[in-house]
Amino acid sequence: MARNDSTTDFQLDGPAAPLLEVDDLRVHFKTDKGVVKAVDGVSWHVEEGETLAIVGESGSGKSVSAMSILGLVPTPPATFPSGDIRLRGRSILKMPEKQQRKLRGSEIAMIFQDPLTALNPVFRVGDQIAEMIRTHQQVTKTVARRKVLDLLGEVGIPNPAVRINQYPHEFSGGMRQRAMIAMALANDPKVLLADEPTTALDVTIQAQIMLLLEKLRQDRNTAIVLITHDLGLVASHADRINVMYAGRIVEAGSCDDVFYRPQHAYTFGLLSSLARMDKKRQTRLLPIKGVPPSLSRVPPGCPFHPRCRFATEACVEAVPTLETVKLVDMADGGLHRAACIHSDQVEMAFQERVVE
Amino acid sequence: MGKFITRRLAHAVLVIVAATFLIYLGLFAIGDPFASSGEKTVPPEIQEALREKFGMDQPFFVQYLTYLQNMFTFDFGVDFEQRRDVADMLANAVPATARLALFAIAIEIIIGLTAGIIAAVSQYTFRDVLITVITTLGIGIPVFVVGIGLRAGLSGEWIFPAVPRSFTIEVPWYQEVILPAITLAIIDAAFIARLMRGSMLEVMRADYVRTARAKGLSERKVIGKHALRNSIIPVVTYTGVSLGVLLGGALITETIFEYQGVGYLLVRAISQQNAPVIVPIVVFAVLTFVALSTLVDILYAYLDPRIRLH
Amino acid sequence: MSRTKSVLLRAAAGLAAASLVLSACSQQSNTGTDEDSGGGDNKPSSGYPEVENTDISEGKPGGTFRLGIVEPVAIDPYNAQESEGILVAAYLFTGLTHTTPDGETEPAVAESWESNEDCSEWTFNLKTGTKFHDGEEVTSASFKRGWERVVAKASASDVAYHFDQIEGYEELNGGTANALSGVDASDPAVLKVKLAKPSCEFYIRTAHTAFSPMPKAAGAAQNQKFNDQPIGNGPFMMDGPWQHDAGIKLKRFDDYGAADKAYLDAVEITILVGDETAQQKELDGLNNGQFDWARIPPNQLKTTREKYEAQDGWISKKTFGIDFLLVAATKAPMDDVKARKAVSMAIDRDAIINGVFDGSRAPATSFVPGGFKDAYQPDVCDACKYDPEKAKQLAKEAGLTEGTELNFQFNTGGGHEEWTAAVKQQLEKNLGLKVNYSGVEFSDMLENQQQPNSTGIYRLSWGADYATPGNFLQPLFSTEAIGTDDPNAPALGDNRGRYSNPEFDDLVDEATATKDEAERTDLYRQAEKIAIGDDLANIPMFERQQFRAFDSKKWANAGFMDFHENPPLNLIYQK
Amino acid sequence: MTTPPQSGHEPDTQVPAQALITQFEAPEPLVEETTEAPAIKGGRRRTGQIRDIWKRFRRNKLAVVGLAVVGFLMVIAILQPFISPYDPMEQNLLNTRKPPSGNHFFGTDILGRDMFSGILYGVKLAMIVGWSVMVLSLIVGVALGAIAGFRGKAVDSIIMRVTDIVLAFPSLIGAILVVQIFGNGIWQVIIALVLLSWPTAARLMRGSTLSLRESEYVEAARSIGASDTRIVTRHVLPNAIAPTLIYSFSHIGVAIVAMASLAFLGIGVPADIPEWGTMIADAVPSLNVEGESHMWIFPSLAIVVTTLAFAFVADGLRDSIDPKLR
Amino acid sequence: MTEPSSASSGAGTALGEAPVLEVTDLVKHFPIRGGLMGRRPSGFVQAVNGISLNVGRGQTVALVGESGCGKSTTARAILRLIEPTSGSIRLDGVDVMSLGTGELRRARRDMQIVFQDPYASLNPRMTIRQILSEKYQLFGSEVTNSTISDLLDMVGLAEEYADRYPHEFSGGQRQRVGIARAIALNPKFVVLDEPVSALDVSIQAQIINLLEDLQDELSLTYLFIAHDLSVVRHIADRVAVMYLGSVVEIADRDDLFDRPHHPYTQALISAVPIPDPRLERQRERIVLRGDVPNPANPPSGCRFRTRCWKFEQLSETDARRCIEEPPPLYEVAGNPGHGAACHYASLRDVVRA
Repeated sequence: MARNDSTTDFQLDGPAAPLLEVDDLRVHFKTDKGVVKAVDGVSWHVEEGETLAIVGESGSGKSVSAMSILGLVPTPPATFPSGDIRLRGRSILKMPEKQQRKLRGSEIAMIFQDPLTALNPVFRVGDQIAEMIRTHQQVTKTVARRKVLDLLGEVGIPNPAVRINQYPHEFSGGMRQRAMIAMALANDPKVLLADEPTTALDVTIQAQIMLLLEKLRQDRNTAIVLITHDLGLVASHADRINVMYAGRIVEAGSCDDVFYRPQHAYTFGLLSSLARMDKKRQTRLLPIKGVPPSLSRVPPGCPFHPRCRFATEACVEAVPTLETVKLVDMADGGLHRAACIHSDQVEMAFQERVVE
Repeated sequence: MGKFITRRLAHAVLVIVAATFLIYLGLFAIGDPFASSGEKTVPPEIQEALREKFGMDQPFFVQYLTYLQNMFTFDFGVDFEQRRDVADMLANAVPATARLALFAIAIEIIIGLTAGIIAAVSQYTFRDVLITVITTLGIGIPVFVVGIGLRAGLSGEWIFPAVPRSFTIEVPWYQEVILPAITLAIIDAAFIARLMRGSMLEVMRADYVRTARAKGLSERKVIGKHALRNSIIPVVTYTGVSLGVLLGGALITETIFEYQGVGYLLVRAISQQNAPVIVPIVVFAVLTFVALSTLVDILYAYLDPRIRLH
Repeated sequence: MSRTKSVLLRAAAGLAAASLVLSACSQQSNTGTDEDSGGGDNKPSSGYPEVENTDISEGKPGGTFRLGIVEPVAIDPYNAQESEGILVAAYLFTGLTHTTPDGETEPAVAESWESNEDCSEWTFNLKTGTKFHDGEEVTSASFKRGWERVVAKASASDVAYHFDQIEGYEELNGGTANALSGVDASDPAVLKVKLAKPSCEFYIRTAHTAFSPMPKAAGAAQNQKFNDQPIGNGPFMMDGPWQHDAGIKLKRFDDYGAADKAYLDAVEITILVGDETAQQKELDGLNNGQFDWARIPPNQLKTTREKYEAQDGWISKKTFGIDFLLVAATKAPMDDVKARKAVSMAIDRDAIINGVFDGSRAPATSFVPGGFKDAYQPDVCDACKYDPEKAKQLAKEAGLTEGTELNFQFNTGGGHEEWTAAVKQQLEKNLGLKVNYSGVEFSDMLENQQQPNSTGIYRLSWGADYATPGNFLQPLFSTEAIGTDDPNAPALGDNRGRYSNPEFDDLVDEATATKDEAERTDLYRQAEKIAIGDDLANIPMFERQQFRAFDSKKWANAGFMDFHENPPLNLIYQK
Repeated sequence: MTTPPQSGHEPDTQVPAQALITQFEAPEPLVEETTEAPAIKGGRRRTGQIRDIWKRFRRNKLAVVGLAVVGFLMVIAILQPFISPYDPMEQNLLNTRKPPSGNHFFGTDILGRDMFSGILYGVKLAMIVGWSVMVLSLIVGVALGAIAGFRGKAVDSIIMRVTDIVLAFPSLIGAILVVQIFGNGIWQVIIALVLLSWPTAARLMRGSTLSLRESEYVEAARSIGASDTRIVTRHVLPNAIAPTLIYSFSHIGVAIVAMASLAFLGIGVPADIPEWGTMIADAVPSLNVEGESHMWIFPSLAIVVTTLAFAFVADGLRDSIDPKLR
Repeated sequence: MTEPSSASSGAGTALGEAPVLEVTDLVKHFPIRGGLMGRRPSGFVQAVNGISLNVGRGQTVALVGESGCGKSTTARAILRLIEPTSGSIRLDGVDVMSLGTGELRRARRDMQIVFQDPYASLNPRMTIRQILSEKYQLFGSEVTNSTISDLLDMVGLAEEYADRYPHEFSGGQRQRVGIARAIALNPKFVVLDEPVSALDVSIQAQIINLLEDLQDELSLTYLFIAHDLSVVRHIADRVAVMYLGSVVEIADRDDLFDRPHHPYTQALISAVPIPDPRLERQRERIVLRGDVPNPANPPSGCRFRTRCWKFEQLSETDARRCIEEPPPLYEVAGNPGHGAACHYASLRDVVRA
C-alpha cells in the first residue's frame, strides 16, 4: 500500500511545493435563478503516489473542482471569483491557454464516470488513444500505435491487436473504462483525476477497475484524486479524504480519522445512514433528514444546519471555517480538519453509536 | 453492414413499387390523358385511336405492369401532346436540374455549415444572435417570395438574363443557374445553419468532447474533429434528403426563373393536364428522393459506426 | 376549332395565340380591301385602330430574321396545329392553295382548280418541276402521300378531321383501308379528289398545312427524326433539327418553285419558356435588338404602340376569331330571346375592354368577325350595345327577376377568369340575377354543355378552321350540328346551345352548295341576321384583334401578319 | 425512411454549461422533505404547469412578439367581413393596377380589386387552412401513431409502411398529386396537406408512445390493474403528445406556405379567391413594371409576417413546453 | 456435497405455514428479431432460465445480482407485467398464470411493485392525489377525504402536497409516493425493484427505514430486488443470488453472507467495499475475469464457468463436469435452507477475510 509513503499533509515551510494544489478555489455560475456557487472556497492538495478522495452527494460540487483543474468548466457562464490551482507551484489558472493545454493529458489526466459517453463513438478506440499520445509527443503514427497496443495490454484488455481497431460501442462497460484509463495513462501523467470511475459499473467490474488503478498507482507513483459518493470505495482506496457539502469542504483528514473519528455532523450522518454488509442487521439506520440544498440557495451559516441533528442557533449565524480539530492523529498522520462547531458532540455521538 | 444495406434497399424497392402504383392509379386510372383539355377538343375517334396506340385499352393491371417494366428500362412512355419520348424530355431536363441542385447544395453547405459552426462556437454573442435571427427569417420566408424578390431586384444583363437572346448565342450556364441556385440555397442554408448550430451545441455538451478537451487538444481540433464529425451527421442527412428533393425538380424556383429543369417540366405538364408527362416525372422525383434517402441512411451508417451493427 | 395554349401561371393575357385556319373566297389582291374594314362603321370601335397594310415591294436577298415563340406541339404538318407550329410548317411546306393575310385563297402548288356542278369532284392542276428540299419532285403523289400520312389510323393525328369530307376518310382513319380512295394521283400533274360530303368550299381547306405534300423520305407519321427536321417544299428549309425548348433554325430554299423565293437568308426562331411571360420576352428582345418581331403583353400595349407607331413598326389588325357566351337556348331562363338580349345588353363590353384588356380589343357586334371583309355585318347584333335600362325592361318581360338563378361556367387556365368575373358582376348588378359562377376544366365544361339538362351561359371562343364565314355559323347554330335529335340525349356536335331554326338551316345549306362567292356571302349574311340579329342564339363578346411590333429600321415588307398572325417570312427583306 | 426535411426536429440547443448547472438545480424540491408546514398552500397547483410553460415562453421575446402577431391575425380573420373596406372579390375594371392610395391602402390588382381587403381575406384563408391542417393532422396523426405505438405488431407495420409510402413523395409534389385527384378547392387543399402531414405526426406520436409504453409509470399503471384503454388515454397520450403537438403547431406556417405555393403554381386554390400565392402569381408579369410592384410586395409581406410569427411561436413553444426537445 | 434437492429447495419458510408466493421453474425468453423483414426471431435472450422461489408471509426475500442477470425480469414476470414463457406462480394459493386479463387486473390488488426510478415511475401530468386515487378507482374503492391524507401520512408526507405534481418533489419524496401507491389497499405481496439505488446515500436510509416500518405495520411480504449487497444484508430475511438468469445460491441472510458456498456469491461479496478502512485493509478480493457473457448465447454447462476463479484451478477432468453438466441447486450439507448451484461449492468467508 502506498498510503504510508505519502508526504505529510501540510508542510508549512517545506521546500517543495505540493504536486497539485487547489487553493481557495471558487467556481460560480451565473444563471437566471441567481449565482450558483458550485465550488465555494475549496483548498486541497495531492502528492505523488497518493490517493485523495473527494466524497459528497450529487450536487455537492465535487466534480467541478476537478474539472476546473483541466479547464473543462466553460467561462462564461462560469466565473472564478477567487482561488488558484498550482502544479508544483506553477499557477495553472494564470497560464496562457496554450500552456494549460500542454498540461492537460500529459501532466494531469482524467477519467470519467460514464466511459460510454466519454469516448467518441465515431472514432476507433485505438485512434483515440493514439491521438492522446500524438498531441503531446512528437512520434510517428506507427510508434503511437505500438504504444497504444502496449497500453491496452497493460490495462488488461485482452487481444489488443483486434481491440485497437474497434469502436467504443463494441466494447463492454468495463473494457471501455479500461480503454479510458489507457488513454489517461498514455503520457504518464503525474496526477490522475478519477471522477466516479466505477459508478456506472457492476460491483465485480468495479473491483477489477479499482485493482487496476491501485496497481498503476504503485507502478507509476501517480497521484490519484478519486471523486466519489461511495464511502466503501473510499475506505478501501483513499489515503486522505475531503468530504464536500454544498460546494465546500466540511471535513478533511486521513482515511482512518474520518471513518473512525468523524468531526462533522454531515460525515457522521453519512456514516450512520449506511447499511453495512459486514454487520448483522442493525435495528435501524440513522438517516439524515431532508435533502441537500440547491447550490443557488445555500442556507445561511452552516449549510448543513437544516438537516443537522446537532444544530443550534449558533450554526445559523456564521459559516463555520475549516479548523484543525485534531493534530496528527492515528497512525498515518496528517491534520484532521472540520467545519463544524459541534465536532465534539459529533464525535461523542459517533463513538456511542459504534459501541452500540 | 451488408445486411443493413440489403434490408434498406429492399425497403426502398417496396416503397417505390407502392408509390408508383399510387401515382399510376391516381393519374392514369382517374384522369383520361386523351380527353379534351385546355382548349383542345379531341374528337372521340381520335381519342380511341390514341388509346389503342398507347395500350391504354388494356386492363388496368396489365397497363401498370407494362408501365413498371418499361420504367425499369428507362422507358418512361410518350408525351401524347408532342408525341415525344418522355425519357428524351427528361434527358434534357435532368442535367439542368442536377446542375442547379448541385450548385444550390454547394452554396448552402458552405454558407450553412460556416454560419452554424460560428453561431454554435460563439453562443450568446452578437454574432450568434445575428445568425439566429437571419436563419429564422431564412426559414420563415417562402421560397417563391425569395425567388420573386431576387428576380425583381437582381435580374439583369449578367446575373440573370432577363432579356432573351437568340438561341444561337451561347449563354454561359452559370448565368442561368446562379439566381435560382441562390434562391434555393438561402432557405436550405438557413436550415442547415440552424441544424448545425443545434447539433453542434448538443455535441459540444457531450462527454467525449469534454474528453477531447481533457486530452489537451486545441480548440480547433476539439471543434473541427471531435465535435464536427458527430454533429455533421444530421446535416448530412438533411442535405441528402434535400438533394433528393431538388434532384426531383425545384418546382417553384424553376418556374419563377423559367429554368428548364424537371420541376418546370412538371409544372408545365400539370398546367396542361398532361398526365403522360406528369406521371413519369413524379415517378422520377419519387425515385430520386427514395434513392437519396436510402443513400443517406447508408451514409449515416457509415458515419455513425453504432448503426452499422444492425 | 380553336386552341388557345394553356397558360402556365394564370395570366391576364386573355387569348394568347390561337390557330386559325380560314380562308376567304375572293381572289382580289391584298390591297384595297382595307377601306371596308374598321373605319366604315357608324359606331366607333373601342379597340385600337387597325393599321393599313403597306404595299409589298421587291427586295434583295440577305439577312437573318429573329423572333421568339413558345414551344410548338409539332412542326411536322401531320400534327402541326397552333400558330407556333404552323409558323414553321407553313414556311417549310407549300400546299395546293395558300391563304393571304386577308383570308383570300390563292394558287400555290396548284395552278388552278375546278369542281363539278354539285361540288363533289375536284380537280387540281399542279405546277410542274417544283421540288422538295431534298431534290425530289413534287407531284400529285406527293400530296396523296402527305394526306394519307395524316389520316392513317396509326398517325393518330389531331388534325386528321380536316379530311373528313373526302371519300375513304373513315376507312383509312378507322384502320380498315390503307389508302384514301377519294384521291386520285394517277397523273403526276393532276390531283383529283372525290368528296363524300360535297362542298363548294373544299379548295379553301387545302390551304391548311395538314394538306401539305410529303416526300418519300417522310416515312410514317411518327418518326422522331423527320418530325424534328421535316423535309418540305416550302420557301425555307430546316437548318439542323428542332432543338426542343431552345430553338429552330431555317434557311432559304434556293430551288423553291411554287412561288417567289424568299429574300431572307435565314430565320432564327428562339423558343421561349414561360408561356405567360413569352410575350414580355418577345417585346424585351425586340426592344434590345435581340429579336426583330414581337407580340405585345396586354399591359404594355399603350406604351409599345406609342413607341412603334412613330417608327412605322406597329401592326394592329382584326383577325378571324370571336369571344362569345354560349347560351343554352332551349332551357329556362335563357329560352326566351328577350332573356338573351337582356343579358347581352346588361354587359358593358367597353368597360371590360378598358379594365381587363387595356382598351385593346373591340366589342363584338356581330358573330362573323371583321376579318371577313365582305361577310362582316357590324351591328347585326342590336342587343350587343350596353343599355342597362333596356336590359332591365327586357328581363322583366322575359320573367328574369331579382334572384333568378343563372348558371355561368368558364374554363380555368385560359386567362378568362377576369373578364368572366366582370360579366358575372355586371349581370348581378344590372339585372339582380343570382349568378352561379364556376370555373371548371375545359373538358368538363364541354361535357357539361353537352348534357340535356345544361342551362345558362358558358364562356367560349371560336376560330373557324377555314377562311369562310360559314364556319362561324353552321357548326354553332345549325340543327344538324346539335349532333342528336333527342332532346334528352347529349349534344355531341358543336351546337351545344341547341339553337334550332329551319329558316337558318336552309340558308346555310344553300350557301354551301353555291359556287358563286358573292351569292354565297350574301346567304351567309342573311343567316347571321336570323341567328344573331333576331334570335341572339349566342352572345358575342369581343372581336379578335392582334398587335405586333417589329424592327422597321432593318426590315421591309414586315408591316403585316400572315394569315396565321405570324410575320410574312417569304416577303420580308433587309433594308 | 428518413423523415423529410420540413418535419426535421430541431436538435438540442442547450448550452454545455447548463448541463453542469442543472446538476445543481435538479434536487431542489419545492416541497420540504420533513412534514413541517408547507410554504405554499396546495390547491392552486393545477395551473402550475401551464404557468411554468408561460413563464418559460415569456422569456423568449421573439416568441412573445410572434404570439401577439398571431393573435392579431386571428382577430383579423374573425373580423375580416367587418373591417374590409371593400368586398375583396369586387372588381373595378376601370381602376386596375393602381398603386397604394388613400382609397386603396395597398392599391388595386389586375381586376381592380382592393388589395388591402384581399389581403385581409387572405388572412382569414390562411388561418382557416393553417389551423384546420394542424388540428386534422394532429387528430389523425395522434390516433394512428398512438395505435401503432401501443398495439405494435401488424397494425404498427401497416401504419408505418403507409407513412413510408407517403413520405416517399417530396411534399409539394405529393400535394400537387392529391389536388390533381381531388380537384380544386380550399377543402381539397386542406385534405391534401393533411394527407401529407399526418405521417410525420404519427411517427412522432408512435415514437413517444413506444418509449412511454416501456416507461415505468405506464408499467406502474398496469401494475395497479389499469386497462389498456385507460393506460393509453390517461397515461400515454397526455405525456406523448407534446412533440407531436409542437410539430403540428410548427406545421401551421408550413401549411400556409404550402397552400400559397400551390396557389402560386395555379394548383388547388380556385382562381377567383383572393389568396396570397395567387396574388403574387398574378403579379409576376408586373414584376419589372414600374408602379406595379405593390401587387407582389404586399402579399409577400403578408405571408412572410404570418409564417415568421408562427415560426417564432412554434420555437417558443418548443422551448417552453418541453425544454428537453429543444 | 449433498444430493440434488427437489424443486422446493428454494423454499425458505421455516414455519409450516404455506408461503404467500410460490414460484416454480419460471422461464422468460425474449425473442431476438432478425432476418430481412425482422419477422422471425433469430434467437432468444434467456433472461430468466427456470427459477423457483418461495416467499413466506411477512418475509423479505432479496434477489441480487449484477445488471443483466435477470432479476428485474424475474420480478416483472412474477407479477405478469411481462408474460412469462413458462413456469408456475401461486400467490396465496391463486394460480396467477391461469388468470384471464380481467381476473389478473383484479388480482393486482394483492401484488404490487415499487420501481427503481422515482423520476420515471410517476406520471408527470398527474397530481399526487390523482396518482394515488387511481388505484382506488380501479378497484372500486371509495376515496374519502382522509384516504389520501392517511396514505401520505403513512409514508411520511404531508397532505398539503397531494395536489402537486411529481416534478415538484425530490427523489426521496417521489419514492415515498411510489411506495404509497404500492401499499394502498393493503396488498399481500410487494415487489421492491431496486427502490433505493437511484437515491442519494443520505436519502437511502430514510426509504429503507420506511419500508421496514411499513412491513411491520402492515405485515407486508416483500420481494426485494437489488444489486447493493449492503442494503440486502440490512433488509432481507432470505437472499437469492442470480447469475445469467439462474439462481446460483439461496440462503437465509446471515447464512449467505457469513457462509457463502457458491464461487460467484463469494466473488460478489468480496467485491463489495465496506466503509471500514481497517477491515478493508485485511480483506482479500476475489477479482473475476472478464465480463458477463451474452445471455443470448450463454456458456454450456455451468454458466458461471467462464469467469469462475475456482474453475481455473480445477483439473481437466473436474472441469469437464462444469462444461458439460449444468449444476442444479444443491442443498448445502447440514443446512436445509441453503442451496448452491455449483459442482464444487465450498464455504469461504469473504466478508471479513
